Amino acid sequence: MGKKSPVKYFLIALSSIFVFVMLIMPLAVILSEAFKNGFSAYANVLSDSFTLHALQLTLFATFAAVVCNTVFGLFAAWALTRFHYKRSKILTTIIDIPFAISPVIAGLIFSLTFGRIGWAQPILNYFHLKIVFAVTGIVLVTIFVTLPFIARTVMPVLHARGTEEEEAAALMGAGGFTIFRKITFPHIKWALLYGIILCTARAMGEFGAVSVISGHLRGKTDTLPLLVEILYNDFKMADAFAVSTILVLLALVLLILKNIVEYKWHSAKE
Amino acid sequence: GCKNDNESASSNQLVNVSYDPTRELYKNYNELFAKHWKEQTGQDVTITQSHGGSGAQARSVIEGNDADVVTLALEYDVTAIENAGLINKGWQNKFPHDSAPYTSTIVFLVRKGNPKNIRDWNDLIQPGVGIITPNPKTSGGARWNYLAAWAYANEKYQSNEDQMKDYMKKLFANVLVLDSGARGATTTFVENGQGDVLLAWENEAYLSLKEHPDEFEIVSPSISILAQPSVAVVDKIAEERGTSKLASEYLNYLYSPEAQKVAAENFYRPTDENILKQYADKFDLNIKLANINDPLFGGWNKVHETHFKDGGIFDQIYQKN
Amino acid sequence: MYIELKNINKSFGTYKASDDVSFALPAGSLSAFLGPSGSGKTTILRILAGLETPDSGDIIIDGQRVNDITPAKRGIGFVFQNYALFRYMTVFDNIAFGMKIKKISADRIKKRVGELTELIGLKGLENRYPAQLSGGQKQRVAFARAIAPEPKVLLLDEPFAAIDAKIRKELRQWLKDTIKKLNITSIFVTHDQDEASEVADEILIINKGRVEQSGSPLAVYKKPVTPFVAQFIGENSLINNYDKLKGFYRQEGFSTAVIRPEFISIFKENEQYQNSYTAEPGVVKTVTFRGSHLEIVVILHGIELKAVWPTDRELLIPQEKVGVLVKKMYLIDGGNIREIENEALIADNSVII
Amino acid sequence: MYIELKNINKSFGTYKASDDVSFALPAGSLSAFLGPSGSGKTTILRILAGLETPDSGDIIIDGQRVNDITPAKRGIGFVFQNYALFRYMTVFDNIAFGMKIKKISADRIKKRVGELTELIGLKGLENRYPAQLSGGQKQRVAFARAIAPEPKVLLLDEPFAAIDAKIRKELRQWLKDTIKKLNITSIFVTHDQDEASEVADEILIINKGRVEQSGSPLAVYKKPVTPFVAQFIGENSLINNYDKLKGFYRQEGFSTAVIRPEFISIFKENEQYQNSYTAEPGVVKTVTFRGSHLEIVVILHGIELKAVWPTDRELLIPQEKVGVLVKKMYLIDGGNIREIENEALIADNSVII
Amino acid sequence: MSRIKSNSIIPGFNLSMGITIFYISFIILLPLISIAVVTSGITWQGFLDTVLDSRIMAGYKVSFFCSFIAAAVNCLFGTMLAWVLVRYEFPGKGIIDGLIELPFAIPTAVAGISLASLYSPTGFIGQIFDPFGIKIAYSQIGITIALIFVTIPFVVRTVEPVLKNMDPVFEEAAYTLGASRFMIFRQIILPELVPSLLLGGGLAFARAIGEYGSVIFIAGNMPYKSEIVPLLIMVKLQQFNYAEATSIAIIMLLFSFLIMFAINSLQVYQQRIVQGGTK
Ligand SMILES: Nc1ncnc2c1ncn2[C@@H]1O[C@H](COP(=O)(O)OP(=O)(O)OP(=O)(O)O)[C@@H](O)[C@H]1O
Ligand SMILES: Nc1ncnc2c1ncn2[C@@H]1O[C@H](COP(=O)(O)OP(=O)(O)OP(=O)(O)O)[C@@H](O)[C@H]1O
Ligand SMILES: [Mg+2]
Ligand SMILES: [Mg+2]
Ligand SMILES: O=S(=O)([O-])[O-]
Repeated sequence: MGKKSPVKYFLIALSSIFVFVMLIMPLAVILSEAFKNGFSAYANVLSDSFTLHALQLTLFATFAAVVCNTVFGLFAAWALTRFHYKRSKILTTIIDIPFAISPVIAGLIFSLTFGRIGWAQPILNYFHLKIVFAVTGIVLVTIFVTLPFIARTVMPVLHARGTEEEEAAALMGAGGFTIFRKITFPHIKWALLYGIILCTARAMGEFGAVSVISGHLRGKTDTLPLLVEILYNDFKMADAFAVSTILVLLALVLLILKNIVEYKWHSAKE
Repeated sequence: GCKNDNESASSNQLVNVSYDPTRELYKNYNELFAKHWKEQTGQDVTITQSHGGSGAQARSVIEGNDADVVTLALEYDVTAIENAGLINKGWQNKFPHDSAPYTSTIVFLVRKGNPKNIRDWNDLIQPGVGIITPNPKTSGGARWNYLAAWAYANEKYQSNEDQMKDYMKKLFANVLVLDSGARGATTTFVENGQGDVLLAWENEAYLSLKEHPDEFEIVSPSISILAQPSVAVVDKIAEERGTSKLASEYLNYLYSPEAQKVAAENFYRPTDENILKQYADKFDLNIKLANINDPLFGGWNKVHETHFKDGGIFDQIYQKN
Repeated sequence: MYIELKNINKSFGTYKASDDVSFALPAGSLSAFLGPSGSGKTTILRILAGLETPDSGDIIIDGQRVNDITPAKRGIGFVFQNYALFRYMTVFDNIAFGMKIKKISADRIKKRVGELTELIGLKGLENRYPAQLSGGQKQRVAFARAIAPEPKVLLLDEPFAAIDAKIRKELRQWLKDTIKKLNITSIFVTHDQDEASEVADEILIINKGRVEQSGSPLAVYKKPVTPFVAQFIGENSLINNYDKLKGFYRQEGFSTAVIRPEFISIFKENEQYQNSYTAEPGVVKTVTFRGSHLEIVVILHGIELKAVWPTDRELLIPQEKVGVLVKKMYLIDGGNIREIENEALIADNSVII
Repeated sequence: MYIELKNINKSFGTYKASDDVSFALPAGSLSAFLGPSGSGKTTILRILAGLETPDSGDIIIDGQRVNDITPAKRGIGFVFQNYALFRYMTVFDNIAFGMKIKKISADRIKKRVGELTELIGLKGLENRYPAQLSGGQKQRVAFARAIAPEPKVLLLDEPFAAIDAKIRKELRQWLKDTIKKLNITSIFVTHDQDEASEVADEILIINKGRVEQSGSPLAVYKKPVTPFVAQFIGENSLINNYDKLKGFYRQEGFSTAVIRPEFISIFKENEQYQNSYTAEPGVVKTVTFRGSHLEIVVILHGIELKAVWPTDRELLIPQEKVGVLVKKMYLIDGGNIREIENEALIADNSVII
Repeated sequence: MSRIKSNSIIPGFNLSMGITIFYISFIILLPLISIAVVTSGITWQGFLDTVLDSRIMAGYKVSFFCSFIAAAVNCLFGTMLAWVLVRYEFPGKGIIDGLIELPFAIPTAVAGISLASLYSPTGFIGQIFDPFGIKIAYSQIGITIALIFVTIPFVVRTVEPVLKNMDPVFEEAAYTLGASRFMIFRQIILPELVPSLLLGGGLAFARAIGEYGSVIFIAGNMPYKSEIVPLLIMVKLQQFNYAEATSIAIIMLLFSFLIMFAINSLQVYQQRIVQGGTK
């Protein structure tokens, strides 16, 4: 039915305008600010040891969060879609909480739990553990903030597919790990990758929650977004935006990756 | 050199939790101090800096950020750490000048040529003047802005509180944007072209001027306030980590002539009179400076109670009516 | 008996999906569960396989109670309704899966998969993925996968449901022959009686979670023992005023009669025939071509009755006057069923002899 | 003629889904497109409805060329294979949808929906959502929705495919009666020949995007004009060495013979029968109960032949020796078909007369 | 003890459920308890005074209003974007598609600063509106813009798969009945999208209410006019007033849950229509 029509071009135009105004222009601002002082200034900022350390920490926290949430996401998706469990709705809602919570509060609750005035402090002291205002805390809140992404992208795929293939395999005596690896995983791998990419994007960019819990120790607990803020507050606008471009660049790499993944995912479905 | 057996390896690590924007200042000072410490003890010292909003930084220390020393924007913030039991009482007297090694004051940053002809506080309440200042509730710096204006009003209206409040009301009625932090306000004024005048720390005004020399000028009002960023050793943590001596020396050395010069270079007013005089061309020494401990204010605690607490005078200004 | 279910009960919430189900099937038999949708056929199959746990009752396979034995150990092959082929595995890997789990050597697996692809007629397609197969081919792969680990029992849930009418018929015969050849005790589920009749040695009619009747297809067809079976099996005419028909009288408590098409003889008006005395005059209402025969609806005393007419005889046409002879009928009511003969016919025949 | 397609062609990429399709159907007729999966039945229906645009050819409805007219303006009602009921609308809203679009007054809509729910026997279920209906009920709602705006032509794409075997049979008859009552020119698609035979006045056999043959079900059954139709229709035995059968000789160019079950007569060994001279001795291989009759496979000169046996005669059993008489067959090859009679039988009969 | 056991033959129930519950407890529930712990340090009256304070109330209003508008705008444009991405082929489609998740990856503060500079009266976009007396940055419009930015991905990415998987046969059915494009969209497609719109819009709304970093730079933060709730929480924290801060946080959490709950309920209702009755 639908032949070419003015509606199509109108919608495409409107969408393009929206994307241009809401996404491309802010991106342009970031890039133009970053290169305000010329390319060599830009290069200087990026090669600064603190920048490199922040990049390292960001990548580490992101990696840790993605790994933990992938493992969790797979188990949760398995638990909540492969079995009829009465309280799965409640669990699903709990998994969604981090989406609904203000990042600032997210950081705060970790600080108020594991920090010096937190109720868990005596326990942590006993074991000589330091969680908040250290890399552990950063990793923890990053995990928190990005927790739902993987579970929630994998779950619909598993849900929609039903359990028959797994049952068939289990009937033949296959164990849990074999079933997952041979039967389930091939179905969800693209969804999983997509979830990982979303999780990564968000983990890299998280500012609010990490800010509360980081302590901002230069060269120790500064992530890239935090470094951006410090540079900015230090009247180094161009430097701040230069550091932001690392994140933008990482994001773009991810997004390209995502497009490839999505493409493969959908062609795999055919 | 000689090795001190009492000190563990970690004692050469120092964490200084500071506020925005002292990054350059302490970057320079830390180099200076490291050299000094090496000369003194033969040991290397590693100093880790932390920067953020003054209040948030204080909170982070209270909540578990292990700072050996804090160098914050407000005495009030340090007191909060004291109240949490991490700093011993009487820290204000541990170092000279109320434990404030350098000071600053509040000045006006106006657009080049001062088109609205803003010379003093009174010009700010003229209709059509747009003011940019951060929110005293969320920004330490903004509290100094507010208190400087209060000092001016006190002078002008001879302590008539109603008139003073009226003045403050008019002043804040002219405020266009109440950013949450000092830097946000500066961006709003400098980058986004909002308002005619930015109330700012002198050092921050200079930083802006450095970035945009041809666009702005600094106006010194007739009266302002002596902004004293406080420093203190976080006793409990320093003791735990065995850095008390190092921490003390770190702060103490801030008062040395070399360090005072570094402060001046970074647009902070040295407390050392001699050094300050050397930079007389840089800082307007004619501004009359009120002090937080003047009877008008009666110290930070009282100021907080009267002005900034929920329902205090600042809230009354914004009372909905 | 090889497979025995004893007093199996299973409820989902308040819904009783299996209601005191008991039956026994001999080794090597091929049986069908036949019943309407939602009657609980799949549930019984899944209980047998261990995919559901019964609320009470015993499942006995080869003399052993298997209730607490894991499904994989029960020696059961299961063919799922929608095949549930592993989409990301080739035909070879699908068939080999169960054997790989059993850690059978690669050589032997290869050999057996070879035999099985031969058996299912898919030699050469071992490297295809399920998406590249037609419905019938998928079905056969699912079958091969289920029998590859040499189960003692094979369960098939609506094996033909998702397949073309034409191919379905071919596949039925193939399945029957193959199962017979392999001699595996098998049960399949269907709601198509042609399918059940054609393929199974024995059918179990399931209704509302209960086994209503079991027996050979012909036996069940010829001698339904419950009202449900009488109505459910065959192309029936259901009538209430059966006493209007000559030779039949109203019987106490039986309100409905079930008449099969082959219980009715139709005669052309000018035809010479036996029992013409007993036949009544009726009118053809519709004539429908039904593949290999014609289905005739005749009206007799205002009652519509379905009958058959061969294609090779002179055609009947609508409105044509015909002689109609109802030879027998089932009377049903509540839980009872009674088969009655046309009394006039009995009298008539006895006269002649 | 009411509906005419003239030389319609339609390709998807390089695949020719409609290949020079032409046919004409009279007003008020009920026709069926019958053909294997993928033969292009749906495509023709969609072209008629205006859901696809043909690459070339004319679509004529009621004498008017409608190629450039939108579906709704063509006066066409379409019943989709899986009903395509609007999930978020009640039965009432579904049926009323087309009328609302035509801005018919609320009163009249209400009245008509009332009539239609009455017609489809779903009175009282107007406020249900599609998910709360059974397959058969959904089917009827889809039907009511399509006919609500009073279309002149009704197209139904596999209307019974997704329904239970038992209910399907009831629904067929209902649909046929209802369409006849409404007197709408209708076409439905199926790949089940029983269905086509039972419901349609006329069937069009579709194969590879072409109309192979059209005519009444009985005519097509009795006189196939292409090899495809001869094989596709009926339960056939296909054999190559047909000249082994008594009375048949190899004919130049025809390599395969198609034999229908009813072309074969089977006689019990001890039976007295006409043409016994022409019959040959065979052996029963299998006996399968097929609903109302038995299907017999007999072996004759090593050839397997399917035949039928009524349920009311004495049963045949496997291995039983029987007399087999093949009365005729179709010979096919490439594009040609030829019907040949058993010459021995002709001779035999002529002798008797 | 309630029996947590699975009847399923598929293995791994105990392991996966155990890990899920442990992880959720440790990462989500345990920290969440702190809010209650800290808030318990305040009296009930104090709690009420805090959360019902007129300035805070004004903050709720601003936050909810702007978040709602942002979510609504994103529902509109998100649906449109999803539609365009799914239904049409055009040059630059890949770029649009690729940029959708950008807001996730950019630190919110950077986003806020960039947006403020774009929409301030001297900014590239702001100057277009300034002559008409429309102030975008430093007003509720600015807040809304920032919130739109950070929540763009939610609606697009929840609606997109639904559109992609939607069977065109429904549209064809409506088309054969004479429905216009617009009617098809409104009456056939839209109801199918409602669950995902609710979910995406709800997530966007919940996220928007909590957003801090990107908003404060563009908000103006004028009391009673453009102060958002997270900022007010920061104000409380700045005064080291933890209990009052968590009191407000609790109210926000409650609202978020309410929204989630409402969405879930609506979805259950929708599901019931689609799946027929409660099973
Ligand atoms: N897991 C379950 N939870 C709740 N009810 C169920 C479940 N499985 C089956 N049922 C119900 O039990 C009854 C019997 O279901 P079952 O699947 O055994 O029927 P069936 O005879 O196989 O039907 P069909 O021919 O449609 O496949 C149905 O009413 C069904 O709704
Ligand atoms: N939109 C399309 N794009 C490409 N190929 C198509 C399209 N629609 C149909 N075809 C192809 O055209 C051929 C005929 O399809 P059609 O749907 O008409 O078959 P059918 O006879 O209705 O089959 P079935 O009985 O399976 O419904 C098939 O090979 C199909 O793959
Ligand atoms: Mg079933
Ligand atoms: Mg089709
Ligand atoms: O850094 S401030 O607290 O002064 O904004």
